[in-house]
Amino acid sequence: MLTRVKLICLFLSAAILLAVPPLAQATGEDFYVTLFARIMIFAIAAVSLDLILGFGGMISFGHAAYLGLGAYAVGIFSHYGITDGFLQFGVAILGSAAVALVIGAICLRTRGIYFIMITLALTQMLYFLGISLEEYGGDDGLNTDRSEFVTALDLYDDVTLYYFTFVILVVCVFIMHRLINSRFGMVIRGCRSNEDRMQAIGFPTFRYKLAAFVISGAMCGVSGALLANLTEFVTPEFMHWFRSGEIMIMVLVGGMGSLFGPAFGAAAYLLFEEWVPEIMELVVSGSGQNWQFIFGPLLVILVLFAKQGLWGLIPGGRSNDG
Amino acid sequence: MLEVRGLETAYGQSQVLFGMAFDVGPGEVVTLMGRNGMGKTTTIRSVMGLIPTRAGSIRFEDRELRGSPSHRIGQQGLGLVPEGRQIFPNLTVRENLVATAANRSGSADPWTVDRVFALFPALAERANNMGNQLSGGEQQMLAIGRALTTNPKLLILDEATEGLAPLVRAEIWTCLASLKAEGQAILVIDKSVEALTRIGDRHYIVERGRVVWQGDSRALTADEDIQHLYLGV
Amino acid sequence: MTWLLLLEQILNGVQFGVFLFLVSAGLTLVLGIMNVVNLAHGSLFMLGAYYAATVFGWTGSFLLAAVVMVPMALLSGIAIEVVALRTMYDRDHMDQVLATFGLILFFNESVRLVWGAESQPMPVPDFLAGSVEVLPGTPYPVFRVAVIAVGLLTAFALYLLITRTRVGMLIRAGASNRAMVGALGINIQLLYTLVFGLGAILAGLAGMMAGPLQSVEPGMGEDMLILAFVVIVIGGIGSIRGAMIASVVIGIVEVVGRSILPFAMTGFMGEDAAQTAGPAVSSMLIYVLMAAVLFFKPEGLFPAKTG
Amino acid sequence: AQDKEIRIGFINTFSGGASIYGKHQKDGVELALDHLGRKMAGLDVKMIYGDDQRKPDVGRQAADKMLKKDKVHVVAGITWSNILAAVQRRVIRAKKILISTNAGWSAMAGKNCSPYFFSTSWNNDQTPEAMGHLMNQLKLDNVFLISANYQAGKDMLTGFERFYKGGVAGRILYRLGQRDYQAEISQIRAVNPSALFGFVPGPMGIAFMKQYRAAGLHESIPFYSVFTIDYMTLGGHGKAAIGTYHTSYWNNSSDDPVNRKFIEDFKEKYGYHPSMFSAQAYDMPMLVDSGVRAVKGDLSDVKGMILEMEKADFKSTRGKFAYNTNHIPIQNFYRREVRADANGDPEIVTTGVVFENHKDSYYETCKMKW
Amino acid sequence: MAEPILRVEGLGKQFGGVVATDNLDFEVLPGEIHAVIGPNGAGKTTFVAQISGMIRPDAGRIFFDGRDVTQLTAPARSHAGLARSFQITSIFKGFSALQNVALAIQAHSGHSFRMWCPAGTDETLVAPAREILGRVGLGDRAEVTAASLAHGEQRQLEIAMALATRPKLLLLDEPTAGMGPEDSQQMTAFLGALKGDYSILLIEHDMDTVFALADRITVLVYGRAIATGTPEVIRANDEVRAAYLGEEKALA
Ligand SMILES: Nc1ncnc2c1ncn2[C@@H]1O[C@H](COP(=O)(O)OP(=O)(O)OP(=O)(O)O)[C@@H](O)[C@H]1O
Ligand SMILES: Nc1ncnc2c1ncn2[C@@H]1O[C@H](COP(=O)(O)OP(=O)(O)OP(=O)(O)O)[C@@H](O)[C@H]1O
Ligand SMILES: [Mg+2]
Ligand SMILES: [Mg+2]
Repeated sequence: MLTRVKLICLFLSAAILLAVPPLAQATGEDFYVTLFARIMIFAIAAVSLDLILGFGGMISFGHAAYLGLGAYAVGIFSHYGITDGFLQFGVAILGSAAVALVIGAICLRTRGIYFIMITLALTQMLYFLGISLEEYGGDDGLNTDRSEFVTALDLYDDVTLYYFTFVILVVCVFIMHRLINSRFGMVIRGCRSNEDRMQAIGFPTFRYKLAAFVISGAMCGVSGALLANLTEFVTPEFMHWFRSGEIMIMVLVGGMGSLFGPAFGAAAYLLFEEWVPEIMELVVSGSGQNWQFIFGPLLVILVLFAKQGLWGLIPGGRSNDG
Repeated sequence: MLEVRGLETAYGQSQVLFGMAFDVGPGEVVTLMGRNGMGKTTTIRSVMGLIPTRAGSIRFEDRELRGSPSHRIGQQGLGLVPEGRQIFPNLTVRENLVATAANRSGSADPWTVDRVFALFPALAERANNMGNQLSGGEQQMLAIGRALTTNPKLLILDEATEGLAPLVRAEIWTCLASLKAEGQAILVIDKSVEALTRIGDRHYIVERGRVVWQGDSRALTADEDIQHLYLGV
Repeated sequence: MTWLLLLEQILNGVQFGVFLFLVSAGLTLVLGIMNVVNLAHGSLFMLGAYYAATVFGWTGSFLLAAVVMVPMALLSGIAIEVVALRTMYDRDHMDQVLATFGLILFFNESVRLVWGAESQPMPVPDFLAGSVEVLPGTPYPVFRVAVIAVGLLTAFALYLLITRTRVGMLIRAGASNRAMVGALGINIQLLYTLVFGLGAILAGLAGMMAGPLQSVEPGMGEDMLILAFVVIVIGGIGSIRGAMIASVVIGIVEVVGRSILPFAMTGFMGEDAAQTAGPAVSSMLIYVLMAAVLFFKPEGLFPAKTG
Repeated sequence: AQDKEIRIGFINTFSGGASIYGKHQKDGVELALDHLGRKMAGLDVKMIYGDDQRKPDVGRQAADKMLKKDKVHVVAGITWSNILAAVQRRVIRAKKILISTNAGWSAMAGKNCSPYFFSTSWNNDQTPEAMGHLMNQLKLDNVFLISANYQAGKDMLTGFERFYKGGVAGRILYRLGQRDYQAEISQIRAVNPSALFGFVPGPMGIAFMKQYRAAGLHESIPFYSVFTIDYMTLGGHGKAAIGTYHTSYWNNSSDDPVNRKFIEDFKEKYGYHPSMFSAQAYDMPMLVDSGVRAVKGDLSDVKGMILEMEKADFKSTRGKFAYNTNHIPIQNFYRREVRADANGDPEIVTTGVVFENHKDSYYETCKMKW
Repeated sequence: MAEPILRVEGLGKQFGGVVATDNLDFEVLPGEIHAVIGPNGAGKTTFVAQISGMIRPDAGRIFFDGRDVTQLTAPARSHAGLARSFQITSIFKGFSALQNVALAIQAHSGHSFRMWCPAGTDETLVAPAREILGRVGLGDRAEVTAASLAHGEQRQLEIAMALATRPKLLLLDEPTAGMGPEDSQQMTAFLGALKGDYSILLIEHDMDTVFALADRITVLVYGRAIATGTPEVIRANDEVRAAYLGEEKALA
């Protein structure tokens, strides 16, 4: 269960997220609204990945696929002038789920490195598919309009979009919380620990793993749809394998197999990307562009020494605090 | 030749060994007995440098081993047959025996693959099967053979007869006896008190990570209630 | 297209395949046998190319470049192993993926800092320039022939090392149970460091052979990396033989598919449609192949006999 | 409140594999600022550089930041069409000036054109159009076409064929990022065309040229390229490039003093020969400067600036040129070839004009609306 | 005579050249403990693996509780009432002893697509789990993570998990492997207590346990059953002595 320190961190960060828009506008820095919206969107992606990665032990190197699918669901509709949010998000979720179902059905026959590679491969296929879709701009991508749910909810207002994202993030985390502690969650974690034994005591593991895979994909689809709304633009880039890698990094940096870790990981990664170059610029001007020179080794160190990720560094409590 | 003093080991927070101490002399067969979970295996793993120890000393032929990496310890001539076999699943039986073979005791006619096959014909039949294709017992034989082909000065067996058919068990005990006859020093852990008393020179009874009784076979067989108290026989 | 051309394309496929093997050889060793998912393999490929290109640039001698590249690659490999991977062997693949992902970023930037972002000059060495006539009327670049030779040689040597030598056995043993190998008196740590170094040399070698035909630039390893993984996975992790066969199969599928698909597809769709759809499909071809193989043989074509 | 400084955001690829594009352009910009004394109509110039990592959404993020955080007056830079596509909307909606120093996305010349958008480079089709025209002049027939299988790649072929009148021996679209071209080369040899036209940019181009030469085709089938050979890639090409032809808007050999000064000072400052990318980028601050001076530093008068900038009344490395109604340059295109200089190293020499005052072919479809 | 709960007909399994199971006929009667003994490599574990559905037989059919289960998957057989313990301990190392057992119970209380209610506090799982742990003598170790249980305790956990699936037939592969005399005796007593409630197929090398528990014994050699009968009969059988027991045990 969560220790006090962790709880405090949790409430603090929630408070911060809530306070960002007013603060930003007060200080005229409303760019941070977009930045933190972006953070929360990737947090959703990371949380969804953690379900199969951290809890299910399925190392999917292709999670960017669902980010892209979700985004294209929004993009393609608005390409045809359909901006109804319920429709777009509905299709984003169902579409990602459907694709996840197919990909999962193929990949889950394999294990270990084979699984890593085949998820990667299938995602690359989607990537190239995206590039060759001339109708939807191919590699130039597609400019999109933001979704329209109800007139009250005007996503063109960045702050509204921000809180909209915030709510969805909270919902996703809560869902995840129920999920991993439920019977279903126990099965998933059991499969990670010892799948043969799971079968021996009577679990048809395949269908449970597949279900987890689909849920995770669908949730990531949502974050994709949100991303399309934020950037008002979709591109095959969303599905590039490097992107999958980044989401994995977020999960690991935050803490695999922990409920809140991945969200923190997303924040850490994106803020790093945002601020470290600036700091470097201050130190040596022109050096900002080499931020990866710092980030790479940092990542290695983190993997080496902070096995539980940042969330695990916060004192007390096992990381597996689902 | 092996001299362990005040050994303390812990897994994370939970300490398991509290001042473990025992000796093995040249050509001697010494046994560690005790109920499940008393720290026998942990002792062995500490001696082999497979887990970090907190305190104490492990001297082998007057060289301090404690703290040195396990391959050094192995090279000194300690040959381990670990609990739970731990043979190499992805090597063939023959490769399992060849890979780490050496003549550490510098003996005149060292253990070779063929001698091992002679000892365990079952293995000879499986010479080209992968390790993980062996039955539990075959794996156990392989583990013993593997330790023998390093021609150790001190052979350490942890539950070496676990899961073996009575016949094979008997074979192994006779084999150990003959090794003893050749002057091989042996440290044995086993559940069969009766067999241990037959071949062991001296015995240590381990209880909660320390030695609570030691003596020779006669003393042990004589002392019914010790056996009852600590070994539940 | 004519049969002769088709034949030539198949030859091209084989050549590309052998090159792919060269690229994945080091990875087979590190991933397949030492069981480490080393994404930084691509970076070692890149470093090899840079070392060679630099020395080649200074001295104008390709052989000298090779002579210098080998120890440099070895050192780089050892450095990576000692600093980053040494403690990773018993960790799950996830950690390895991410740590080495970090290494990719690091090396790309380092190369940029040292050599700059421009692509480095590295022409075909004169003694390997020109072409030989392999098929009637089709001259074939000597350098590509050289690539084939080097590739086959590597394959053979590696096969012997792993399957026939004690070192090979110990490497495989260590992959399954390091602690035990150590307890039996083998300095597995040192052994692994050296093996990783060997992997680095192979990667570097591939990079050096790629230099004269490609652009020596930061990040040149990434595309190669994915291909290398595909090769190993299709071939069956840990199987040299599998890697070799998979490479050639992929090479042929990739090259031949690329060259005939557009024609083939003009059959049932318009010229223009085929012109764009063809390449699109062929760019997915090897991934389709991989998915298909793993679907029917989840352990790859030649699963190493670890049961 | 009048701004005491003008803030220019410059988005480009500064990290990762393609960062070379960012470097060459940034260096061009910085040199221009030096030449301007780092002031425009008395206002200090503040440059804000943003890295797009070659990812559209990251570029978009950078633009957002410049608009909202840094409150820039001008957003400039951008190498890739897809990043321009991602960025343009936001900037234009914010009624800020957007200047592409490279990306030649056709939509910006046509249906997406906007008064706020300027290009100091060209429209994607223009350079290959010039090449098509050149091949007509050279009476080349039966030419083989090769290009990359993505949007810009297809634009290139469209542009080429818009002007090229001869027969097409065959065409290949290769995969973006492809590294091995032996298959394509075999195919080309089999067809045995009179010449090869290709759009094979950056590292792909270097690989292709090396392999093309290794196969010995460079003698029998001359290679006419666009965006493949330039001072940015020349080092990588090495001798393999010698004897090839390409078209470009930039007459690097011109004796125009502005051009000379640019090249000399650039070499002086950075120690390498500027590329066309540097030249394009060099023009950006000059263009802005013309606008700022026109409004006497009153940056709130965006419209005033734009109206002035439309006159293209500034010292460009390409000499005098005009802006078309869609703010794409109407400019000359030159034939350039790679020769061996005194000590056998490759150098690029301009050997003639292909087009005078060439218009892009989208401006009719452009409906400017403020 | 009662209808056997498990009946195996002409079962056969080869690994490459190795004949692990050779045209084997075998049956377990309701409530009986039927021990299978035999030299190492005789094919006992393989036999169990085939009954529990982990290995597909090459030939033969398996009837359980009256129906043909030859084609069923391992999970399906578990639901049919077959439970197995592993010779080489196989448990969820990261989970607590309690969670291990609770999971096994969960496997047999309906489908597990319940994604909302926490399982950890679900009394319908936890209560019986505690009860079973108590029965195998791990009551006080419930919260300990399985990895840090001693070998012997892990063996007990194995059994606990098997029991938790409420089986009709227990397949026990060397339950006392690696246990000290005391624990073995406890385990023996415990298995004795199960007699009647469960039918048990017991694989064991510890003859004291076997002779103490078994109603019938089948001796497996090279995958073939060379003898089946009551302990007395088996003791007396020369072939068995030669192949397996050796002298002193038999006389004992
Ligand atoms: N990996 C581990 N982590 C934590 N505790 C452990 C671990 N391994 C063993 N222990 C604990 O250490 C104590 C001693 O274990 P050990 O295996 O040494 O006993 P043992 O005498 O060998 O028992 P057995 O006769 O069953 O082999 C046990 O109480 C066990 O719970
Ligand atoms: N996967 C496999 N591949 C090849 N051979 C195998 C495989 N599994 C088992 N064998 C062989 O089948 C035979 C029977 O093995 P099994 O494990 O059933 O024996 P066992 O009776 O359980 O022996 P023990 O009492 O030692 O556990 C052995 O000779 C073993 O080598
Ligand atoms: Mg033990
Ligand atoms: Mg067995």
